[in-house]
Amino acid sequence: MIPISWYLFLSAALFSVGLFGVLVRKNAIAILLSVELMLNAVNINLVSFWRYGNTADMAGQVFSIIVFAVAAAEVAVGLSLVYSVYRRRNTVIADELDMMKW
Amino acid sequence: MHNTWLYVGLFLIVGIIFPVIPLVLSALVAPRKPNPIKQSTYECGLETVGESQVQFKAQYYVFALVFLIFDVETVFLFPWAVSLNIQPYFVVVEGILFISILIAGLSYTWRKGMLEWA
Amino acid sequence: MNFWSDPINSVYESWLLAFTGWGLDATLSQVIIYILGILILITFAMVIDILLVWVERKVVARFQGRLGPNRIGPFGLFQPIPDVIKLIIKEDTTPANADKFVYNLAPVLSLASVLFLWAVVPLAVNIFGVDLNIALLYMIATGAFGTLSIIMAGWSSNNKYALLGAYRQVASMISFEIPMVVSLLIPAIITGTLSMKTITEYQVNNFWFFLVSPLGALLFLIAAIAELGRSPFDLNEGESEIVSGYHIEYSGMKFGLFYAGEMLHAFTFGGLLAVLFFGGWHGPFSSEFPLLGVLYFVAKAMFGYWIIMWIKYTVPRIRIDHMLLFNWKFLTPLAFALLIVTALVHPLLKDQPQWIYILGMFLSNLLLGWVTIEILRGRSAKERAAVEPVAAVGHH
Amino acid sequence: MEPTQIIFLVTAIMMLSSAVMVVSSRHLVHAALWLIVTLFGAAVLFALLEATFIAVIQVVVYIGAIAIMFIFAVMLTRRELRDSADPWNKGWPVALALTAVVAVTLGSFLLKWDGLLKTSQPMAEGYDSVASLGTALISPDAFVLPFEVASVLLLAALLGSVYVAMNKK
Repeated sequence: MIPISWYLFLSAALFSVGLFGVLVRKNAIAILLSVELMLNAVNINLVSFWRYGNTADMAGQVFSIIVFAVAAAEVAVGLSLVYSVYRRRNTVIADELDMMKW
Repeated sequence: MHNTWLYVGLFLIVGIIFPVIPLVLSALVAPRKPNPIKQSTYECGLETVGESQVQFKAQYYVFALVFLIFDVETVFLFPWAVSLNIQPYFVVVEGILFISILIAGLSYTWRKGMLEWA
Repeated sequence: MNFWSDPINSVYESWLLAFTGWGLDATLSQVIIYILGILILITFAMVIDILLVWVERKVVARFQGRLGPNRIGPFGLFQPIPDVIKLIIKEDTTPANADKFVYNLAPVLSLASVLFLWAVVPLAVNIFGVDLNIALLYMIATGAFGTLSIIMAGWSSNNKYALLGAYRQVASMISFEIPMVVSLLIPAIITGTLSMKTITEYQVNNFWFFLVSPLGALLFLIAAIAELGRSPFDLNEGESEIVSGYHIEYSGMKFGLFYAGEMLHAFTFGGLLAVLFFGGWHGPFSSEFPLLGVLYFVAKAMFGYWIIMWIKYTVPRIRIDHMLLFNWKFLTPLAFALLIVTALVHPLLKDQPQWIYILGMFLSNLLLGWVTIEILRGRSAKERAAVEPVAAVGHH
Repeated sequence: MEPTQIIFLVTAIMMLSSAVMVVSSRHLVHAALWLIVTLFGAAVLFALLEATFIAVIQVVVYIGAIAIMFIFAVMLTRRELRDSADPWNKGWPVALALTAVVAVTLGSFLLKWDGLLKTSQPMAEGYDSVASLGTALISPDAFVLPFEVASVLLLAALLGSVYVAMNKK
């Protein structure tokens, strides 16, 4: 039997890797890729708590489906913003997007 | 007794390995004499101009966006469809409300001319 | 257990007995038997696939008033054997700038994504890979790998034509996935399950879903043809413009894998059409003799495959924007309308006698089809009215 | 060690190493392909957790739609496809330190929790996760509001993203 801690530690590690990616990546699309890693870590947590808790209560699974919808919405809007910025400024490097700095 | 997911997992593994067998067989018996002409990009005999990985049309991207949203929508519709038989009739209305909200989005993009091939 | 009434379980139990008799662990011997069973199932699919090469060549020849392969074996039946040998001993060239790993993985994934489907397709009453309670979604999920393999092939070949072909193919595959998924929801609504085995059994005990949802079957067929990238939706190949699409740089056995995958995919969609709408393995005596059921299944799948071929060799190719707009402006709204109508009518009539149910569902489908045709007629009349004066000027 | 534990460990190692490749890979298409490996690993974990519906949805939505979207977006903005320069910005040691702090905090919080070694009860016989999920999603005393709100969210995402992507101004 796998204790719940295995899932939780894996999810924490995945979350940290994703967080690191969000902080260090220059390319805006790569930042969004890292956000996906973090969302997946969250989903693993939700589903494992559902499985190790009361399986008759579907809240964990319903919540993770909502996370899917949120992830899809985030990707759609995020990538469109990246593309929009690319068309105006011809770059997707987050550090070079300095319109809001002054 | 019969473990469903064990079977699916094994099927995925075997299904990936199986197509590799003819490739390995071919690599063993087929001749290999590469030269620059053979390995060049095939463009009907013309010289390749510029980069090969060309930028693609933005219109494909819009269709991908619409697809992404509708794909997630169908995910919600599957549990709804399965439990229609055991639920009271007003549940149907909930699903139809769900569908029509998204159809409204599709018709908005249609009206605004964003589906047209620009 | 009797072999003729339940072949899989009888073989399974006798082998399990034999393996554990040799001192193997029960779980391990179960795994070994599973792998053997999977290999048999995949080999069955591949043998059909190799035969399909002959069928396809023979049928296209007949459509075009030729004889087709007729030299090797009776009716040229052994033609696929030299074909395969030729593919194996052919030199395999790789473009110099290709992304090697992705380039080699793509054809494997392409065929594998089709083979995955065979895990859930029920071949007979008790001959099936596995009875998954989410088989319909599993089917969509395997399609995701097919899409992925195409974009990998187009991108890694480092060729403009390949990339353009991949864009076109992927855009059309993902677009037509929506009406396909919605047409899958109709058997799911009627049976209240996503398991293909249960869906088939429901049809055996009651009625074929073709009767209650002819429009659904039609939507599934159209979406399947588009997913396959076959004519009239074969603009991913477009040999006059982009040579042959995403697999232009592939040669030898790697091309062979793409080709085999495409062939088997078409046949499998024929089979899925049978499973979902035409009763699967259902036929006279199919419940008593499962092996007969396999025969019925293959025959029905072959019929679906033949319809796909018939359309392929009859109608011309359409343009990519026409194809995508056909999906988003016509097929997807129609599919959702059908879903709404089915969801409204099915719960109302499900407790009525069967003939009322069938008649009601059939008539609702017919009504929706009629309304659609009327709307189309009105629109095209309007468009013609807008165009005709110009055409008249051109004539004078 | 039990077979499920071995499967878990193999999947976990595969997921973590491909996640590291996602954040370190120079080539964005490669990063997206590595992300697909991670996502598939998550699907395997969901199957291990017997959340069959979620496992398949993971493949359908993430690999079939989201990953394809990413590859499309990379190709749309392809001037930056090959980052010849460093893919990471200059402040990466700070970020690494920050991430280490977060990871250690998360880990210590987890270690303090007493339910850590909890194991799961076997699933009830004949349990159908799709049907119970459907019942939970649409029955009025459960999650029907999130269900409808999700469609509004998707509608907003559709309109917003198409508008932002195609706005010619």
